[in-house]
Amino acid sequence: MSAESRLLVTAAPHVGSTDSTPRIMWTVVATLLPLLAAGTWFFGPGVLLVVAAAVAGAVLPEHFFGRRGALGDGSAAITGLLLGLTLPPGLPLWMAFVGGAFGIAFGKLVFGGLGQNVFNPALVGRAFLQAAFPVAITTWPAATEEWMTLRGDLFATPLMSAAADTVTAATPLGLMKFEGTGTEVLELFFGQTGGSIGETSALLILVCGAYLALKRYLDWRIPVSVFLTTAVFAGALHLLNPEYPGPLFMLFSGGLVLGAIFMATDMVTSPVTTKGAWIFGAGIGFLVVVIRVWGGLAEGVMYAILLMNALVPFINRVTQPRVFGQRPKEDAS
Amino acid sequence: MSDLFWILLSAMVVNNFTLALFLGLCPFMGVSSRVDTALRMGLANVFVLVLTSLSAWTLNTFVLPYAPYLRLISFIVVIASLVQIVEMAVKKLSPALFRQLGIFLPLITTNCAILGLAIFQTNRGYGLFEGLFFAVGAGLGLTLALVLMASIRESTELSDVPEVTRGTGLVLIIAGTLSLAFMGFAGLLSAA
Amino acid sequence: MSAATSPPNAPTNAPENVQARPEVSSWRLVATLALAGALSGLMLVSVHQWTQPAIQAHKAEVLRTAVLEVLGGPETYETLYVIDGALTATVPDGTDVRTLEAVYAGVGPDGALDGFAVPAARPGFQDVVSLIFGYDAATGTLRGMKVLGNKETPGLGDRIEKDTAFTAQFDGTAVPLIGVKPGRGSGADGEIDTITGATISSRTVIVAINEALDRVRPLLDAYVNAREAEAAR
Amino acid sequence: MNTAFLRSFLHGVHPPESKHLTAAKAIRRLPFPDELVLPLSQHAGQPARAIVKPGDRVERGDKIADADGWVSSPVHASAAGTVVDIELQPHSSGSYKTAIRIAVEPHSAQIPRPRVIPDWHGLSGDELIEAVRQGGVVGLGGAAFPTHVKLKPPEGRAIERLVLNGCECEPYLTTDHRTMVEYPERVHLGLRIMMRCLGAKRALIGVENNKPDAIEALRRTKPDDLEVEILGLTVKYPQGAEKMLIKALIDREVPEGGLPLDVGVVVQNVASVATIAEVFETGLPLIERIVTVTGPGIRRPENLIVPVGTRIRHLIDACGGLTDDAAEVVLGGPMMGTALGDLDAPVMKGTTGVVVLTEADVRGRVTHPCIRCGRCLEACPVFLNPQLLGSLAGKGRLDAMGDNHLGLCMVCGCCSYVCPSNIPLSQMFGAAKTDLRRKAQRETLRGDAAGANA
Amino acid sequence: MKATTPSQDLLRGVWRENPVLVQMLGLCPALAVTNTVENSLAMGIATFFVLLGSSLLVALLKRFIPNEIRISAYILIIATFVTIADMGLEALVPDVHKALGAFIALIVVNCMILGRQEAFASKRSVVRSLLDAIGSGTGFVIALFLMGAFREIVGMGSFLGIPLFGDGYEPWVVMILPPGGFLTLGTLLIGLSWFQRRRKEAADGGTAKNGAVQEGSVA
Repeated sequence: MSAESRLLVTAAPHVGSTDSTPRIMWTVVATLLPLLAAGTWFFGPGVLLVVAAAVAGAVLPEHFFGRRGALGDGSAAITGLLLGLTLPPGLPLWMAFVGGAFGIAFGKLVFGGLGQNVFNPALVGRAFLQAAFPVAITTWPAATEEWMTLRGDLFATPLMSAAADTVTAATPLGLMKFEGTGTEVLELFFGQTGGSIGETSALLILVCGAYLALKRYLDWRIPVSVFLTTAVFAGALHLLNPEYPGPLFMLFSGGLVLGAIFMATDMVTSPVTTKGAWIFGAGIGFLVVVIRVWGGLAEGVMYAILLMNALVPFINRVTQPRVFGQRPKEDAS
Repeated sequence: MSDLFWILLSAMVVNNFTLALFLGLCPFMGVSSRVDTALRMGLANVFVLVLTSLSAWTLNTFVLPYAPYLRLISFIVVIASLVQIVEMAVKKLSPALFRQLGIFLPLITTNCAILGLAIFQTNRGYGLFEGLFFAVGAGLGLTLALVLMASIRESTELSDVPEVTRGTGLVLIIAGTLSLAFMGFAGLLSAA
Repeated sequence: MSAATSPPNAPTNAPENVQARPEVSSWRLVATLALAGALSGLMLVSVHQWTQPAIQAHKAEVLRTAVLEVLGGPETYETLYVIDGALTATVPDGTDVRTLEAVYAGVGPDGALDGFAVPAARPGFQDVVSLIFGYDAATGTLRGMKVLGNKETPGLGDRIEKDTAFTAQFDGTAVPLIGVKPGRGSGADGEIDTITGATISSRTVIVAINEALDRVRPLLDAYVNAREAEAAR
Repeated sequence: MNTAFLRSFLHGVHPPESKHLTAAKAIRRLPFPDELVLPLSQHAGQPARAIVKPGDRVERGDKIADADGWVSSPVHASAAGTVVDIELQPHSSGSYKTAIRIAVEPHSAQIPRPRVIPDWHGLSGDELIEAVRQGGVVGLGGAAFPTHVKLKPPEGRAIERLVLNGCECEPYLTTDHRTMVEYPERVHLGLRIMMRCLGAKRALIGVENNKPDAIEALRRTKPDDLEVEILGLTVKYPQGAEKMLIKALIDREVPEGGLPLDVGVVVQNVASVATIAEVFETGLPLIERIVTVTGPGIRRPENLIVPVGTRIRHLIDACGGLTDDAAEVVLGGPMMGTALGDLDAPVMKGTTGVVVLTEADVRGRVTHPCIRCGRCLEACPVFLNPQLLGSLAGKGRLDAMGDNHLGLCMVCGCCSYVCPSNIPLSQMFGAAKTDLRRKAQRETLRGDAAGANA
Repeated sequence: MKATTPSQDLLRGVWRENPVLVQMLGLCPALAVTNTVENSLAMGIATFFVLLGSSLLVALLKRFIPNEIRISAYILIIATFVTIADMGLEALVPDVHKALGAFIALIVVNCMILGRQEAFASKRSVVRSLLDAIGSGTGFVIALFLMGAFREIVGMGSFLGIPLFGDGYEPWVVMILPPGGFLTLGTLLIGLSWFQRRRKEAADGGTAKNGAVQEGSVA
């Protein structure tokens, strides 16, 4: 009876589903890698360095100040990767590192680490970079002749500015906002445009997102709600005044697809209720259009998500589910 | 009209009274731990701000051109007395409303948002309607910041915040992040 | 900040306080406050008297520097107020000049008009951008532009004030102004290169000037004509 | 939306069914053990009161403990033998509880005393209920609630429908399944008797679609005059919970804090119903039951019919013993059953099965912080917010948990099952419910004391 | 109130009961105008002046001010001094006055000042009140200076307008913007709390856990 001597006595339930938090997180990491590969394809090998710097920035503080073994759950790696994918290809590496470190330290560790934070750490890091280095973060180096050539001034000395002589190219949203020129939707869809490392190919992001949604590692309601709201709102504005960009342009330009699929759906910082998820997504879509159309910035996805992150506790509060038997069906019908 | 709207929107989100101008920090830090209280505090603030705007305009138009050095003192005295009177009137006319908002009124009178509004309005030379829109925008901005902060604090109350960061430090970091997020509204309805 | 939130170690009604002081009659309260008010009024008036000249002188100096800078030349200027859709240097009695819109006419050594300095303001990226620009009614060109107040992003938007490469463009440019991306202009007159990364802020300046000119140009022209007619007479 | 194919409730989970181990195995009768342990507390409510003393000789079917109050149930000797002692014995709850220990007569033929079997046709409702009560019948689905209590609704409450629970939604278990397949007539007879007790005109039997042979057997043997409908239900856990079953079958929600009879329904387990039929067929009380001994940690899984009071060890030995990698022995299903620390605990009236899990099956024990994925909300069959409740529990905020409808929680385990961070939500809720109940009791006591003083 | 020695009166406000960093009073100016060292110092000195002046006056006049109207009288006195400071700054250093804007007038509602009157000047001798005002005022200036120095050095790469790192320095613009104010003060407070815990742990023999390392939590 050797088996009997080491019998467990635990409380019910005694079985559990096979999904685990680290597994979810590492799967997300895996689905982000194709985006990184695509970014490398479009912008050259330099982007690998930028993303690596962002990941290092995120992982180091988590390792030294986070829970013991917190790196194992993979969430810091996601933060670093996501941040890296939203950066311009030629950003000095030290800035990418600062962004990752700030995002993890002030977006996550001060709240108590995984699961406790209110704002998406990657976006906190991104917003900090945007506010701290407004020029560098909006400098989009133009394509070079050689794929292997590094773009921008990646190796600027820490704390020092990047060399200023970079040849820049505009993003589709910048062209639309400041020069009133549009870009072909197909180009946007397949990614033949300028922009951040990971946000150019809407098609690839959608495929990766669909895989995660099928595995139920992300809540499909959030991106669907974001896309619907953006399309409807932008479409209505476009109908009223054709000078405003059309819904397809709105959907596939900038970081909307990346943000809606990989950032808005961060479980920790999105609502837990299904009704809440719809509201959350709609809020993001609405704010994105407002900021892009009437705001002073070309891109608003990051801010839209951060603002809605702030609203999440409130959304959760007002969308508590109706409990079983609280209002019997026959009364309602 | 669009100027009035810009004034309202600017005070509410672009240059949010609390998150960009640091006015009304006392209630922001002190009364922001429960959403209900924060909401009522915010609405009471809207009310007092509108009163303030009216009195500041009256003083600026009819009294202060003759004695500009009395500006600060007269603002304080007039606003405090006016709020006191209104408080008594509300208590008498609508005890229900008083229970909801009344307890905050004395707290608000000497709050920096109130005096700040009066002074900003004066410095910018706002007229009556501009002042009113400014006051409503500022009040709504304050309410927005208060409610956001309160709901976030209610949720962090349930998380395992490290002892080192617990308290005002964390509240300030959250406020900083909110302030970062509100930078997204920069340039709203501006030129071009 | 609220009077009611005194620090915890400061009991507002310390018992010894209450016991030490007997009930005070209300007239004494009123009298004390009135006395205190009078005293503080007295103090303020004297400080006011003492500081006011310096404050006024500084304000005038700031304005003078700005006007002379954007007009780039004249030795003096005179202030003109917009009253009933016309410019006039004299104000009816009892009018508060601070409520009136003003433009400043440069006066050359010979007493002839030498351009106008026109203030303008418009919401920018963060807050209202206020500026003054010099305009030559005779040639329809600008003489210069100076930003007086802005809260734009430091190091980016605030280059509209600090970047001489940007501000220098306004000297001698025909109006209306057109903002173009640096290096993308067609070379036409009136084109202003915007600041990369601060398009909104630079455009605010351009639009503010265009708007202000649209509004005051008829007045300026009328004033110039009237003045010429007067001189001819 | 209540189509025959999709008939079910909202939310819930789909744990692997794992019923193939025993689903096709006919019920086998186990030889009598040498010793029986009959706890006085085998049912919900007051424990029974022993009416024998050590040394007494008892025959099979003799009453040895009497019900102590209305919500209580008598206990009968499940084999002939001698009362050895009345003492503390291992109990499935994990603690030791008072039990009557009987040394089984090795050579007895185990034939009960001759008795008059009551003819149910001639009995009134109240007489039937009394007979059920004397038979010691309790719910055999696990909760062991005395059946006679359910058969006597408060005055003036009409029962429109009787619902029979044949879901057996817990993974692994097949006792109800085998009962329905092998004794469908008994189910129908018990049903008929119960409908008479309750005055109900109609009955529904809900069976999950993973037991087509049970549905077929019940339909084949359905008496023509009995107004009963056998309905297949989409497989989902916890369909066997009363409220879920009612929702699935007649699309009504039992009000919060209410009972099924608030929507005109009484729910009974099929095995209990079959037992009632047995009481009136044989005159014997509830002294034996069907137990599924199964799981990957058992060598030869089986469905056994065993005397109540048989030690679990005896069952396990009869099924070939534990495998080397056996990790946890669970009484009842793996979702709501209790883990057994001492294999000497006896089979009780409510013991549906013995499930032996291996290391590979048990829920992981490494917990991670909650990532607010919301899966628990989508799993909770009563639409609670386990994420919020869990955070509140972590901070010890009992009252706030109560305000968030903790009372509705059935501790079904769905939230814990789906939680990717392995947070023991359901476990915390169970503990919190107990704490809340104790607190309420204390307050009532204090209130009573204050009232007495005044 | 506990009896205190004059040196305690003087030193208490400087660090142990620092108005901004410990008592969280006067946060509004501490955040709003500390984007450069110059502004911080100007604000600190103006506040110092108002605190000193009003403490002196309150301590002198405390016998003549009836208890019932003391708050109004204090506010009147404070407002008078603020207006004087406002006009004085405008006359003497107009550029700084422009940078501080409305926040000079807002010194009136700085609860630190009213708090000191209520807690100290209205009950103690003139000399003691002055010592207390000097202490608290210094503490306020120190806190503002710390904030201003950090924000200016990181946000502009300079100290009092003197560049520290040469031309190539990339300024962290965010530090001189509103979020930088919140983040700086928040970081400062967290740093202080960490420092105090370290000291307390050292005093306790180092038995307590490091607060930054949280145990694996449940929910």
